[in-house]
Amino acid sequence: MIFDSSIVTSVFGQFAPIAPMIVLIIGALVMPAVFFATKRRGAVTGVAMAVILISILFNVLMLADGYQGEYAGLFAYDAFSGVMILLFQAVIFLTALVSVSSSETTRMHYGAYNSLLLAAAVGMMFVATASDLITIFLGIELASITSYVLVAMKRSDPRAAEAAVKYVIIGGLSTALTLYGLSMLYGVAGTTNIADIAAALSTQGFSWAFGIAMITMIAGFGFKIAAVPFHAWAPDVYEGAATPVSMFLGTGSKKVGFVALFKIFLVIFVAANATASFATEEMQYIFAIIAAITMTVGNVVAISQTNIKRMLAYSSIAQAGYILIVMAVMTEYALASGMFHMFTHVFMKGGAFLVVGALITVGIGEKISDYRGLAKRAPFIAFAMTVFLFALAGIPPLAGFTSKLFLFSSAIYDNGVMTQWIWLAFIAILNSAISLYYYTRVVKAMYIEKGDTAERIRIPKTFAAAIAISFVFVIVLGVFPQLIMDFCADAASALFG
Amino acid sequence: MFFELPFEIPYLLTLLLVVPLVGAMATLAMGGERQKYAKYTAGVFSGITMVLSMVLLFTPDLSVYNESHTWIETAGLRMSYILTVDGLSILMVFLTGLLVFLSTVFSAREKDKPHYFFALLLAMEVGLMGVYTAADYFLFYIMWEVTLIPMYFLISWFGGPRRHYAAIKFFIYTHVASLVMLIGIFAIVFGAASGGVADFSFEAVLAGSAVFGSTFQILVFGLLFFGFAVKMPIVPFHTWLPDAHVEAPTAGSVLLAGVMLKMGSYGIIRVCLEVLPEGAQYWQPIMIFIGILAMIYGAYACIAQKDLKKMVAFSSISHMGMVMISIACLSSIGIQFAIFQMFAHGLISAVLFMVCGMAGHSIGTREIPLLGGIAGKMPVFAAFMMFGFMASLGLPGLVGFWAEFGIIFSFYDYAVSVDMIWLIALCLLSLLLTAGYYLWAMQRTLFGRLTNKIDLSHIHDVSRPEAIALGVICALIALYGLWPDLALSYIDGYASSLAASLGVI
Amino acid sequence: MIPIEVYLVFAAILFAIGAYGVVVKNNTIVVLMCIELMLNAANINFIVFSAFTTDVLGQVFVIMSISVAAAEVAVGIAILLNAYKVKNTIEADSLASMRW
Amino acid sequence: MFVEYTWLVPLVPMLCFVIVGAFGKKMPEGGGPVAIFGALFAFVMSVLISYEFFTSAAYSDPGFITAQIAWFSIGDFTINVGYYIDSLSCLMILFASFISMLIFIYSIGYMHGEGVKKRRYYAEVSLFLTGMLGLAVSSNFLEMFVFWEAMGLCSYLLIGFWGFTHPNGDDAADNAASAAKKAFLVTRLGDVCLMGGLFVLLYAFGSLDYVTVFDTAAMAAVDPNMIMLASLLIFGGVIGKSAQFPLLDWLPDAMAGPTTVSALIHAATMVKAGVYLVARCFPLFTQNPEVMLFVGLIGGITAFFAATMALNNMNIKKVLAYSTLSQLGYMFLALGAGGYMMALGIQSGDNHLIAAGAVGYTAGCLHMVNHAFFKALLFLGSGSVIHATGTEDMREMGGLHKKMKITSITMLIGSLSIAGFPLFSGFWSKELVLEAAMHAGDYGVEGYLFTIMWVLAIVTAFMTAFYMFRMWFMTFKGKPGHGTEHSHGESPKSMTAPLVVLSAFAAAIGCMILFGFDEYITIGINGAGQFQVGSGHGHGMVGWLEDIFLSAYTYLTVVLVLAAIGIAYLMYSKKSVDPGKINRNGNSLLYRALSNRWYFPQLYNRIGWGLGYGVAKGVEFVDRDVIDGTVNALSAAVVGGGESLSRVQTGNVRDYAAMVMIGVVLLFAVIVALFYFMGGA
Repeated sequence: MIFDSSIVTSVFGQFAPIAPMIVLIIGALVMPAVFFATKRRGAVTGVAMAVILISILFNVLMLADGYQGEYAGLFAYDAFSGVMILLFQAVIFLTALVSVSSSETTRMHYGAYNSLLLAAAVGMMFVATASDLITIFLGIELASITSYVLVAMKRSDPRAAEAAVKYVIIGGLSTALTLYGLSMLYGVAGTTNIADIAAALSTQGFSWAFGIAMITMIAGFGFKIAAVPFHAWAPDVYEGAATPVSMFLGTGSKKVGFVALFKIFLVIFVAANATASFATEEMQYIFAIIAAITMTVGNVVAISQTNIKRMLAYSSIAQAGYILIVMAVMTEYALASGMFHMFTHVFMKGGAFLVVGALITVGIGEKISDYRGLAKRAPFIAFAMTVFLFALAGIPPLAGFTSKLFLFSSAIYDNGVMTQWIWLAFIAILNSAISLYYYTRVVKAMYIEKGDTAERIRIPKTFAAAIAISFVFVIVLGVFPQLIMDFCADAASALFG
Repeated sequence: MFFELPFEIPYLLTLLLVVPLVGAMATLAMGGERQKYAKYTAGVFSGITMVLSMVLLFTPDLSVYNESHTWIETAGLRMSYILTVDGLSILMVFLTGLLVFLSTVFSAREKDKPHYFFALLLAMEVGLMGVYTAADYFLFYIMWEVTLIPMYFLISWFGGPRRHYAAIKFFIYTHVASLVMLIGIFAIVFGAASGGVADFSFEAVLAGSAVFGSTFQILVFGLLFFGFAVKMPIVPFHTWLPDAHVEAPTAGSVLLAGVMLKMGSYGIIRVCLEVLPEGAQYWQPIMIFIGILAMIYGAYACIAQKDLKKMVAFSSISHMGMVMISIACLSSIGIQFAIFQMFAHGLISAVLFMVCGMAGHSIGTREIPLLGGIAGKMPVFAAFMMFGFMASLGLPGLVGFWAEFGIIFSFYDYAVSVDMIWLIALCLLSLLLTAGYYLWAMQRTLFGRLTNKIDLSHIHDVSRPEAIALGVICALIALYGLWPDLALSYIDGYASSLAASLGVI
Repeated sequence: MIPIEVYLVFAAILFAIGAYGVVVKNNTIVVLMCIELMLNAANINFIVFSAFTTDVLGQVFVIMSISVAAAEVAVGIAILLNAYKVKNTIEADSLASMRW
Repeated sequence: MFVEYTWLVPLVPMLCFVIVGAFGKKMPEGGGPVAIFGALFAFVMSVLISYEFFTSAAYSDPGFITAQIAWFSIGDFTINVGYYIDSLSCLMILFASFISMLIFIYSIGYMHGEGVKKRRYYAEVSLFLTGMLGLAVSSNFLEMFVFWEAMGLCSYLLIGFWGFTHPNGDDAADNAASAAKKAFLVTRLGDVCLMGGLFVLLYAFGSLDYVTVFDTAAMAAVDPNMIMLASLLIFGGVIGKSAQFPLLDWLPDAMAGPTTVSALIHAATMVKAGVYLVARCFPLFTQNPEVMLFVGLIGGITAFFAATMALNNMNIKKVLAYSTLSQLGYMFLALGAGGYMMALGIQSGDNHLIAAGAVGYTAGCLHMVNHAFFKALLFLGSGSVIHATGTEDMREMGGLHKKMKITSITMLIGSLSIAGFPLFSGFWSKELVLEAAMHAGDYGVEGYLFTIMWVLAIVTAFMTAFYMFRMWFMTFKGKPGHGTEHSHGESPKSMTAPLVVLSAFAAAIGCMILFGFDEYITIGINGAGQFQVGSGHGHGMVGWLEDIFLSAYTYLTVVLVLAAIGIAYLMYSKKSVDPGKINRNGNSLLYRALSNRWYFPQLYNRIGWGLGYGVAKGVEFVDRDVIDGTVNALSAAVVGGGESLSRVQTGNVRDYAAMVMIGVVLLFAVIVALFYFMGGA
């Protein structure tokens, strides 16, 4: 068959499960050297692209071949990790592609910048493959710490400095929360291997210690997810950081939190449900409540935003709320559709950020009012932006609609039986109705309102390419969701065992 | 069938979607210097579509055009690409093809960004055709939403002074409704799912609908009904309509009133009645009530209007209320004439809105108090306007009358069965009111002393393209009025079978 | 010997103190220190548990988290320095230009 | 061989409508000749059809010829389209087409100055004629209703003919426009009632064909209350169309149209349709005596009221309009009285009574025909006068007799006829009407009401004679008003010729009854137990002469009529009696009530305005401020909520941290609560 993972295994031997990360790590290490040697950002970007593509290649081979393997009891590669790795790779690819021509990214430290990007990606992928609390923690921290620096690395913008401070403080706080939770979990289960933890809990049942562990971890991961009330940093950081970085955070590091949630809680709860050692319904309710609050706050507050980056930040908070439905419903179908929504979200939200970044690069402001008459000045960009925003709002036949349809329907139905979460689906659907309002405001500014100038805009090629890619995916995934959805289904079943 | 085509066109229904889509793109390409060709491109493509839709009318067995391909099959879901045409949809398809073409002809004089304008019209057509031919809830919903966006842009680009407000209102309001409808669709699809597979196709849902309990039916009927009622629109969920109409460009209003509103009643018949008969039984009195409310409320609102177009908009609310009660009778006659009224009102409202549009752009105002004695200045315009108004107030011999006659008769049937014959008086009252506001409007605009409130020097009578478009529709109105069977014969079978499935004849 | 609860409560108190500091302190350096405090509270938990369950992994975890904390603080200080360079203040209250 | 082509009768004028409408511009006289040809063709066709029918076997049994094809189907009910020929419809198409033809010819002269508008005029009158003829030959109610409404439309168009750019200025135009609207709306009010009647019939009989509905067995099978309801609703339609009390207000206003149109509406078409419908529905109505009682009462009251209003009106056309109303009242009185007796007869199986009822029917139909002729004559005459003097106010006329002999004499004949001067047409029919009303008084419980009606009718006869001659004297005798000075003599031939022809008929048509004409316009129950129009055995000349001249009441009316003419002569020709003395120069309460039409218009306006515009204003308010207000309020609430929620985002990192910690605490509280309530673990 075409997809044969034996290449990977033959090259990497026992390290095969983490092969995609290894490639990136190597890239991260050589990056500063390359920049030092060539002093050309293009070269760096080229190398980065090459590395990322190789890693994508490996991952695709393994994923399509259905490869499974584990390393040292710390990492285990399965369909789930494969899909999530693919997602992170997509994010890093787009980010690295556009960073080179963005006017906001650093000039002098470009090599470092790139290696930090790759390192952050590696951290995320660690979380995706981790089978042990330690690796999860390390992965998250790797991703977080690097992204603190990435945020700070914007040239000559006081807002970036401020954003970085906020980010690092709240990040550290949530790290502490996470670590505390992990420690309690360790104490409860007496081991750090997730599978063993699940097994242990499913025998000994619920305990308050576990409750504390869960809450603190929810808070910790909630920071990454930007779930209300742990979201407050997100708008400021997204606004302050360089737009490619904002996109990286909004589409990538947000997902890390979900991966961790799935990895730890889903596994535990499923095991617990299997042995009926304790009822997980209460936990599910907690997640349902958080989800409802998150999506509502995100959407409602987004309405009053005038800065488009902040608006997108709030909208991605809302999206996080949608995805949290998975944790509430906790069915295989829900997980699959949740992962699918993460994927489409990468391209919708990513695309929107890309457009913003491109326009900032050519000197158009971040205010929605700055977008007046854009349709005349850059028809393609305006149209792409419209598609991304409508996709986020869930207008058919775009990707956002299809994934939302899967996701919301999962809250209504689980093979043949109505679930008890219909009310959640109601809230979610009404929310996406509200969201249409502020997305439309941008579209209106671009198409309806008259701009003060009409001269054409030429955006950098890499931006154009990245936008085009996301555009294609948004359309294609909307019409042919199966391309990804099947993988997601496998992944879900892999996680559910 | 009065005349049968000897041949079949393969993939006809797909063509009905593809041709306008291609047309939209081609027209969009007609920017810049090529702008003057935009209308011809649009005309050609919409013309082809119309011809294709007319082919259906002369096809003895519509089932030969059914198309069915599995589309998405994953994680326990199956969406398919299924297109069908039956007695319910055939007239709507024809109407869509006809009105899009004619509104293209009508707006041939469009100067401002014509390529966008016509491209939007064609894009609309894609969605409308899709809604009326789709036989899969996924496809149906997609098409349902697809119609929104072109209309939003039509209003907010080519609309009147308050177009932003109107466009957003239309967009959000109807979108909320569609989302509520979506929940209902989820409910029926998943409720009907069997073997862990939720099949979105109409027939699968219909087959699975046997298991629905009555509480389920009543609740879900409510959801779906709200979704469709907003589109129809039914009092009190109608307020987006007058604003949208007043601001929309003429062609937009024509499609909005002529075809888009029908999506609501179409959905009620297609989804609510076919799938949820018990729910329909339960909701019957409520539907009757709001139907009558809409009829009379709409008619009264018309009397109070100052803007000609707004009056017409309210009149369509009143007429759709008629469709409502007719559907609510749940009888063979009721459904038959509900569909017929959808068709009839589609034709008539097209004339009315075209006339209002002309009043807007060739006289310069639609404000009734500013007009008067126009008939002397613009005899042809006056003739068309009078024809439209007469048709709309149900003058016998024109298509509107038969629809109203059948509807009220079916309602009389219902009224007798619940023995409240006096209810019929309300319908007759609304007929009287209808005549009242139309005649009063004509007296104040066409007749009486020639107005001196506006500058009449520049006004010109109907232009050729406008005359052609109007003439064709008026001819059809008269034709179907003299020979209603031309349309009724399509509906008959469907209506009686549906009524049978509802358990009432 | 001392029961495990004592250690846990101690760690919890430490954690609470840290959290309190994070919320009330205006000087962001101090805030970073408070965060360290919280992290160490967690570390204590780990050690205690591993000691009581004679499982070595907990201590491994502590090693890891200490190094991570170090890195985090390093980065944090750098960022604060940067902030001081750009806005010449590191007071939380005055670093509030972006809001709403 | 002609009857099969009955459908040509309405179709040809229809074609004329299309042709004139399309190409009238290029035709001489705006297509007038085409319209005339249409009417002529219709008339010839009618003559042939009638001849064939009366000579056919079908005339004696079953008394009608009908043929139908399926039109379309409402559910299981099939609606047919076809023709139905019996003596009644023959009668209608004959005089309708004939008189319309004369009116069209007259129009050539009268409308000569109208220029491009003539096309519209001739097209619309052709359509009008189509409506009437089609109505007369229709084979079922729905088909009839179509033509019925078509006439409503035409009346609207023609009354509003001068609805814009009026020769007499803007006020006249506004006036015409509102009159047209009023006419259509008021008749529409009747029409929706009629429509309701059709629903009842269709539901009860499963068909609307005359043959099915009027079948005695079928009617017997249906719940009589339903039949009563249907009959009353149908008569509601008639009240609207024939402007009977209380919907009599639109007809006088309708004078705003050209005089020829008034002639058409009053003599040949429109208002006659109502009479035709009652006559047509006789079998149905006679199922309940109450219905017929109602018809009779409405007729009698209308006759009286309308006549009073005509007494002091100064507008020549208005006088004629009121006279039409009151004459129509006579017809309905006759039909009602006859039907009442017939209904009682059917109930009690008393053939005598049925025969007596038939007289009423005959009276009604005969009066309809007579009225058609003399009213056409009078209107055309008044038209000729207006044409000459350029005014409608009789005070500005006078002494026209010398200037326009033909007009004056023909109108004199008309007036004599309508006044019921002995041996003129009106005399015979009016006597029959009175006789029928008087007879009806002797039967049944409510019979005495008919006696009252009879008294009213006699008084009406007196008033009729008075106001008709008041009109004639004021116009043609006395000293010339200044309208007369400016008048340019006699009207052209195309106008006077029809007058002459009509005057001949107006004088003579009535006596046809003495020569067995009544046989064709009587109704009875034939051997098969079915109702049958015509082919009854007529009274014969002797019978009628005895009937009329041996009753004292005849002489009473004759005396009254002569007295009335005398008074009118003294007042308005010889001027020896001053009407001003009686009405205190127009200040007496009665006078003002009369000139204000007993305040009917004001009443209607108040009601209509209140129920229409008043409610509408309320609805508008609810719509904009309540319903739409709610919608906007909702969206405003969401937006405002966003605004206020975003204030939580203070920008201070300490607050963020606080939010995090509070979140943790809250989560803890929530989970505790959840476990407490749901009793988990």
